[in-house]
Amino acid sequence: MNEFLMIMKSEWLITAIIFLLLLIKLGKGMKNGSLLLLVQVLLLLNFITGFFFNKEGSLFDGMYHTSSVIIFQKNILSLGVYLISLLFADWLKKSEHLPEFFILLLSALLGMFFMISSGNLLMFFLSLELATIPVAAMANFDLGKKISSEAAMKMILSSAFSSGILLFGISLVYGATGTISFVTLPTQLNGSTLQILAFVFLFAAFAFKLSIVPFHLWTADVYEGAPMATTAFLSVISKGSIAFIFMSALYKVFGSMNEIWYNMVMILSIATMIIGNLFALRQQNIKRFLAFSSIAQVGFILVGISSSSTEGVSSVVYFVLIYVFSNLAAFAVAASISSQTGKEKVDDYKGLYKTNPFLSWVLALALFSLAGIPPTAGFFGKLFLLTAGASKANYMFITVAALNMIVSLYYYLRVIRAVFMDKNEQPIEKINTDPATKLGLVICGAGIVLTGLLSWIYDYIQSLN
Amino acid sequence: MNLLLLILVPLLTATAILLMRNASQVKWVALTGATAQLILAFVLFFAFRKEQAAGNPLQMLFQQQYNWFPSWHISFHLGVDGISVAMILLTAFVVIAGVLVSWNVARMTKEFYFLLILLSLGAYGFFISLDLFVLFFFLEIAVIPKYLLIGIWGNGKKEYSANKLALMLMGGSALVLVGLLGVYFSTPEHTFDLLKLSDIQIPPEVQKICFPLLFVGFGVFTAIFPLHTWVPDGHSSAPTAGSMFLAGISMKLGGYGCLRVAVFLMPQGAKEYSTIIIVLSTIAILYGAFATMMQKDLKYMNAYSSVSHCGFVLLGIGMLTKVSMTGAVMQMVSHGLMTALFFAVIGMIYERTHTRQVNEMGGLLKVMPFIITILFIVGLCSLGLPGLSGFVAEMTVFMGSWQHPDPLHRIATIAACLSIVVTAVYILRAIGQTAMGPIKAGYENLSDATWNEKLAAIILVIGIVAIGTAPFWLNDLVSPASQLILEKIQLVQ
Amino acid sequence: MPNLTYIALIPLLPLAGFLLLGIFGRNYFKTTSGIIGTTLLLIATVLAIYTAYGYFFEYGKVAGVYQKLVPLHYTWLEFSKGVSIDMGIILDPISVMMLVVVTFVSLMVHIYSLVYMKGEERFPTYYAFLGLFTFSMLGLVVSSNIFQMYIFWELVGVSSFLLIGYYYDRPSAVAACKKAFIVTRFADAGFLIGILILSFYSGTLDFNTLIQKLTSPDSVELKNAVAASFLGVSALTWGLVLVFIGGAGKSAMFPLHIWLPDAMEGPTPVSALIHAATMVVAGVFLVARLFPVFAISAPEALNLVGYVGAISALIAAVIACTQTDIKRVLAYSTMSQIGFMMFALGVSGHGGENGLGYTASMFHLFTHAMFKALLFLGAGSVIHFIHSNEMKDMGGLRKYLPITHITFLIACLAIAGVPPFAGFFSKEEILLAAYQHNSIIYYVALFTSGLTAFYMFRLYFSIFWNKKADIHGEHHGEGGFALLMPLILLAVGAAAAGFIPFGNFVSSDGTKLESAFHLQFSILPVAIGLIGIFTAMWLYKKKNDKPDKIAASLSGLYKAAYRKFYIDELYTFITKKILFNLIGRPAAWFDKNIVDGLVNATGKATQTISEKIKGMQSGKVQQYAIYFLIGVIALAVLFIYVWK
Amino acid sequence: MSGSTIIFYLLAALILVSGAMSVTSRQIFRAAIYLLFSLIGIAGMFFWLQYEFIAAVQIVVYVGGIVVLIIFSIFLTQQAGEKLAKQKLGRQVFSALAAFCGFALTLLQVYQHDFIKTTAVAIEPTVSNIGNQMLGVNDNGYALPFEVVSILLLAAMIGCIVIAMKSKPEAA
Amino acid sequence: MMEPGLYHILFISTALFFIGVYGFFTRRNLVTMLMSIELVLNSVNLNFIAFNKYLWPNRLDGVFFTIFIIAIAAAEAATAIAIIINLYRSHRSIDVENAEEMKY
Repeated sequence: MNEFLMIMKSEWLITAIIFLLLLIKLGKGMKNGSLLLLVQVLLLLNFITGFFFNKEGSLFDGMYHTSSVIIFQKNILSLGVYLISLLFADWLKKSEHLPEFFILLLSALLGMFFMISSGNLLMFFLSLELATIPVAAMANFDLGKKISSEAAMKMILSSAFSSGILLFGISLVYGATGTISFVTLPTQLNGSTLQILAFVFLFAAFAFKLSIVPFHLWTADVYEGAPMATTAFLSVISKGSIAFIFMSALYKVFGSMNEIWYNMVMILSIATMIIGNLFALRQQNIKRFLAFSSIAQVGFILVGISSSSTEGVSSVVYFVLIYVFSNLAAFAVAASISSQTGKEKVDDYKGLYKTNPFLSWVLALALFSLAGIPPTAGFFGKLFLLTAGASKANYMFITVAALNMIVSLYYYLRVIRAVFMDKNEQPIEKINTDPATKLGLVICGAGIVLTGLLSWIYDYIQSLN
Repeated sequence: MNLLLLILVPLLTATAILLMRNASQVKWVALTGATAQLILAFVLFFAFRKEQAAGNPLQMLFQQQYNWFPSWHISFHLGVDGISVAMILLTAFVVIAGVLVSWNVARMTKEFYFLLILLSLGAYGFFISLDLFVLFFFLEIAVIPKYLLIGIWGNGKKEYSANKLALMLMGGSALVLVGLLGVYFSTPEHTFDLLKLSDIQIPPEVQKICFPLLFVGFGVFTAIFPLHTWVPDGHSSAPTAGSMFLAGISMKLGGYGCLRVAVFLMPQGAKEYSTIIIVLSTIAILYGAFATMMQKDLKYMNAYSSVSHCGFVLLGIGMLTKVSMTGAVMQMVSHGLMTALFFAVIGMIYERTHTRQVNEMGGLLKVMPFIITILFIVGLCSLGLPGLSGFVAEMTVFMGSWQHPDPLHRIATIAACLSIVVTAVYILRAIGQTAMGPIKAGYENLSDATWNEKLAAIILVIGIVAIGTAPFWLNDLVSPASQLILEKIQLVQ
Repeated sequence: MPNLTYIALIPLLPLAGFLLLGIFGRNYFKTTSGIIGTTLLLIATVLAIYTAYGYFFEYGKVAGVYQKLVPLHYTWLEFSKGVSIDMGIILDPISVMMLVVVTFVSLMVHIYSLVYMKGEERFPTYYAFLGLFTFSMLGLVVSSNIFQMYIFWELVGVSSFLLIGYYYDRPSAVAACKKAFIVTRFADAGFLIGILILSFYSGTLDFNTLIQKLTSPDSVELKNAVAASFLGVSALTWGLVLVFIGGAGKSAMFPLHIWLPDAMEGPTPVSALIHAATMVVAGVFLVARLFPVFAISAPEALNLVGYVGAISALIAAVIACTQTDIKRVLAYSTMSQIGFMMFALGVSGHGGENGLGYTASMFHLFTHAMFKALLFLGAGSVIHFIHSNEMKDMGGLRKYLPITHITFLIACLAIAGVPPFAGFFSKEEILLAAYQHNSIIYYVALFTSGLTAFYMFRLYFSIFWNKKADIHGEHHGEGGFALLMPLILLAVGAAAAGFIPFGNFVSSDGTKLESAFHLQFSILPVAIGLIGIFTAMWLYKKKNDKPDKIAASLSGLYKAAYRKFYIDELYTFITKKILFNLIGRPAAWFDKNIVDGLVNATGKATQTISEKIKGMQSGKVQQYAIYFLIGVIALAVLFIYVWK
Repeated sequence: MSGSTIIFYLLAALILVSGAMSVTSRQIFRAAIYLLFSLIGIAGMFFWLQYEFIAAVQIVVYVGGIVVLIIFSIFLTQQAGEKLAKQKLGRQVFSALAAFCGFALTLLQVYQHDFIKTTAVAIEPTVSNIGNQMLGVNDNGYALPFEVVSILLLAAMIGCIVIAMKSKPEAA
Repeated sequence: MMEPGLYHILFISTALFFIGVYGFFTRRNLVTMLMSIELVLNSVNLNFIAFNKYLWPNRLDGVFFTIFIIAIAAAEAATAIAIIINLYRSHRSIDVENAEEMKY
């Protein structure tokens, strides 16, 4: 029994928090402020505990397994959730359904934990749904807003559709191999065309969740409509977890079909980077802008994934870690501004530096990191992804990726330009950021700078493999 | 001599600047930092000479190596040879001059100086790193400060220029990146270490792909034709110190990279592509010169002339002889100092006349003798007057280039020689119209340089004259290094 | 050989003057700068004369041959082994002679300027520039290395530029200084390429080694240099021709002479120093320096030198006859005289009696420095008095300016070749050399020397005789001692320098050249000279309309000559139409529209594509699903059927 | 042709026809009813395959739960008798084409594939077998997915409550 | 007519799957789209059971998958309907073509 507790420690903790919140909700409830503080403390504790008493192993006949990499991945996700609780404090405090929000969010997180720990297709599917359905509900949390429910609708319908595709694929896999376990599956894969077809179905479902072109179309709309905290969760935590499981599924389960999926990943990666960038170029809404930019980022993650090496794993994990800091910071700044002024357009940001230097610097740091400019960590993240991807000596692929960095730089600079250079008669007034948000931004800023420069972080990740 | 100091000093300066409360504190901190840089650079210079005199046979001196991302075989490996020392000296000169010239920046002073110092940090790091990854890291660090400097403190169509600059430079560095990755994976042990790589023969087929990537990538920084178009716009929109840094330091990153990374690591590729390099650089030299002739804006003029002058750098590198490569490095140093000074002077003039159009000026010698004297000096340096640095560098390039007897090299050299005439035409035109002739109405009461401007100009002039009158020290510094590069090239047959 | 390092002081003293006055002059030596400069130069002059004495009479000669001594020499910039730019001092007859000439004339000009330039606002600057020029010129003449010479060559050019543009607020001066610089620069590019060629084949930049390698018949270097050819001409010849182009530029040889007349925009003493006595003979000096190579290894190049010299001499003389600005007349006369020196070299051989032309050329250089400086200073004195350069404003000045008048007359006689003035002796030798070697050149030269006498005396009579000038307002007298002393000293030189036994000291191979005086030969030139003088006297001594009539009758030629044979227009055409309009403008246009346009177009195209494909993101969730399915099908088909 | 075969084809026809009707009918209630028939057909198919437990679950959850839910939601959102809006013809054709291509491709692959069979002893899908496994934690135990699903259902419930609960009479 | 077997069932399920997909593509009413999804999920169920029955009867993987799919379908449907109702409140319409405020 002790083993159950230890190996599934992270899941237990999350479950415990969920139930605690549920109790509070069912009881007389608490004021939003103190409840939020409680949640923040709990999440921080959760994050910190993630580094201790870890035990590797597998349970339930291999349905659940964990390893040091997986534990670290979970820690990244915990960190992200903790940061979300800090960064979006302003919006959260105003929310009527704060406990529900966190219950859903943590359920989704739990789903992600199970997902990256899953050892068979059933567990994978279930936890994927657990990680999706609550988020769809969370997307609707701006209850009065039309676009919020539109976003939720788009998300739930298209993810249901993608689930259908996924399931059909799984059923074909099951039929062709007779197993759904990740351990035995690889031995049964022989590259027959039906298996390829089934694989494509599965791949498409992953691609849908990761917003890979052409399965990405829901992303921008959902990001734009959903409340900022949900969007941030979706774009960072959700993406990260999917990337992890996607990678390990490709490597471990479909390792024998490497040649096929390498090409698939390459084509889609190029398409994703290009399309993501081209759309990001013309966005005015900051959330939509970040959505497309995150699509382009996924293209880069794919470059790393394509390497199918331990370097690939570490660089993807590393990149996601950096991405957590950078993207959350960007969203948080946008959220602070949006929740106090309602402004979400890039043009509204003109002259922001005059009135809000702190927010501007954090935003700039985050965007530079997303663009891969040193000394921010994004530079290292992107570079390692490319380096991992380059190990196949596919120059064309790497060149396209590298050139896409320029396009992406262009639109990141567009925001930078608005913030720092453009003149504005009526800039956004001084924003009063919540202390928690400030703390979160500082953590993100430090993370953005230090994750790269302190090389032991990467080495630690690498050593986990 | 601990090379880390070269990174730490700017870093500390930058941090200190962020902590300062008001503009004047910021300025003085920046000046102190810049002075410290200059002192450090000189200490390094003398320490290096001492080692050299003692007969230290190592290619790279003062090496230091720290672990950094060991899983990628990346290490923070520092070291200098003569070329780096020369570039570091150049950087230190330009930085202090840039700091002095910007004394009057009123808007967002703290940020301005912070970015300036950050830029210098990137440059130093670039010049001392012996690990390609670290080198690339510093190369990119230097891009964004430029963007912000132009975009925030610039004038004219600054946003456009800043964007263009950042994108083109990033484009260049993207190519560099791909090239570096190719190099990285071409060797069995996967290393970014420059010295290790130079011991290993990089396979010819890799060189064939990676050399052009690296050379063009770095070439963008140093305005290789036809990827030079960021230069005119970028320089002309930048604030004075920005232009100085841009032309004085940033463009040198490219030349240094071409030499240190592309040619040094891939001699075979260099040989294969030398013809193209020569053709392109010759075009750049002449074309830049002729384009300069038609400019009416002083900054555009200097920017285009930079294209032409940097063509000499690439020509020198492309010729692949010891002398020509030495000349290329000298040209980098010389052009760095000279063009920084030129921009400084243009800035001073602009601050007073509020125009940069040559035909709107005239007879300024009367009211600002000091500034115009400097303008004369720098103009003469630009057109290659002996006794000033430009001459030495250009002549070394010519001498080196002439060593190939085949027609292409000959023609290229002759064409390059002829460019000195065109240079004379445009420089004299500029000087004639701005400084000489009857004074234009409204300019009678303009003031001459202030102490900081004078100091800045004098520092750079000292550099220019020192190289011009005593080139041997620079030559002694650079030539052994280029000899080593040449030996690598000669190994390839 | 005694310790001769002190010779370095000769150029360095003026340099010190330049630095001192250039940096501090404006603030600290506003009035005393002239004295400082002059004093420094005086010391240099004394040193130069001392050196000359020592060289010619004490240690220079070994076994009857003047040696090339290199008392000072250090490596300045080493390119590769053997090829390096050295800074050194070479002592041989011509350099020692030039040391004396340059310091002496320069000293005269310094002294003269004390009065002439007094009260100028930029007085210290003026002296600083003079110092710079003197330094550069001295450095040039003592260069032991061809690249060193090139360096000082350029410095000379720039100091000339600075001095011509001294009156920077006059647009004409600005134009003139630019023109001078650019034209000579163009020639210098040739010089530079020539240096590259020579150094490539000889493997050295050192004059002595270079000459030795390229003249000894069995040297590999020479064989290579002759064997390599381009357009049917050997590389060596090309090299020398290119070097000569450099010399021709500085020495204002046709067709690179156009800058010289305009250069008269500078202060008159400057014209005396630079554009008469010293800088403009640098080309001659350069050819003389490389003379053995020219004469022994590339006679074609030397022939070219001869013809260019002769043509220049003739054309300049013709033009000089028509000019009305006295300084311009003198400028053309300078050009013409340098043409003499040049073709004298061109008709010379190397060694022994053959080297007569060489000696003659150097001799003429020497004497010309005296009388031409004198002429300019005299002209300056006149201009100083009358405040005009135009002949029509002058006349009958002999009463007002007696000493100027006398000295000017001496100079005119000297240049006209009237015995026993200096010019007679040197010109005589030149004509003799030409007569012996090339009859075409000889007759051209003969005719030209007649013209010389004519236009000089046209000048003389127009200034000092003719009508009475309209003198009004306040005119100070002839100036003080400082103004007159140089005139007198130079007059003495112009009168007596001819008696120096020049062949004893300067010859092509260092041995003594017995220059026999051929009385019967000199009759013809002197006679022609006298005819010229008397024609001028007839036409210009009294005010009359004969000159105009003659001009009218020769209208075509006269006009062409007056307009300097339209060479200026040709140059304008080349620069404006070809350089600017045909190359510069298209280059700039190309850059702006094509190269930059492409870069911008890339950006635009990206934007356009981005706009075009926006329909993909239609906002309709069903459409998204359709794309989804299509993606799946496409991938499946691709990987099942196409990309196996 | 045995009776079981006939039943099979009847069931197949029921599933496909009512499925097709349910996606094309312009009467939303009818569509829901067709859906119901189709689902019942599938339950019948499970019966036919002798997976009675699954068939039961199918009927209970789908027929008793989901379809009812759908009908309720139709009540909430639809005016009675209103015909459904028609999709654009282009979209219809295009969708049909895409769906058909997918169908053809899948079917082709499925028919080309030689499915292998296990030779091991079959486990009867009895209620007790299923129940034991469902709550087992060791070999072939499905306790963990069970827990996951329960959390999912809990979360979905909370989500639904928050979203669908009419908190304030907010006008849209 | 042949004896019905695995391939027959697979035909039915595949056909049902794409019928559902077609419905999802063409139905404008959100509830009917949801219904199409149910068809899709059911076709998958059929697949699983068929495979389990005909090919891999040694384990009950297919059966369990089906059970869980049913459960998931319920949760998904519930959430979707909640969202649709919410959307209906704000839009006064559940026509999918009207819910396209966010695009490009």
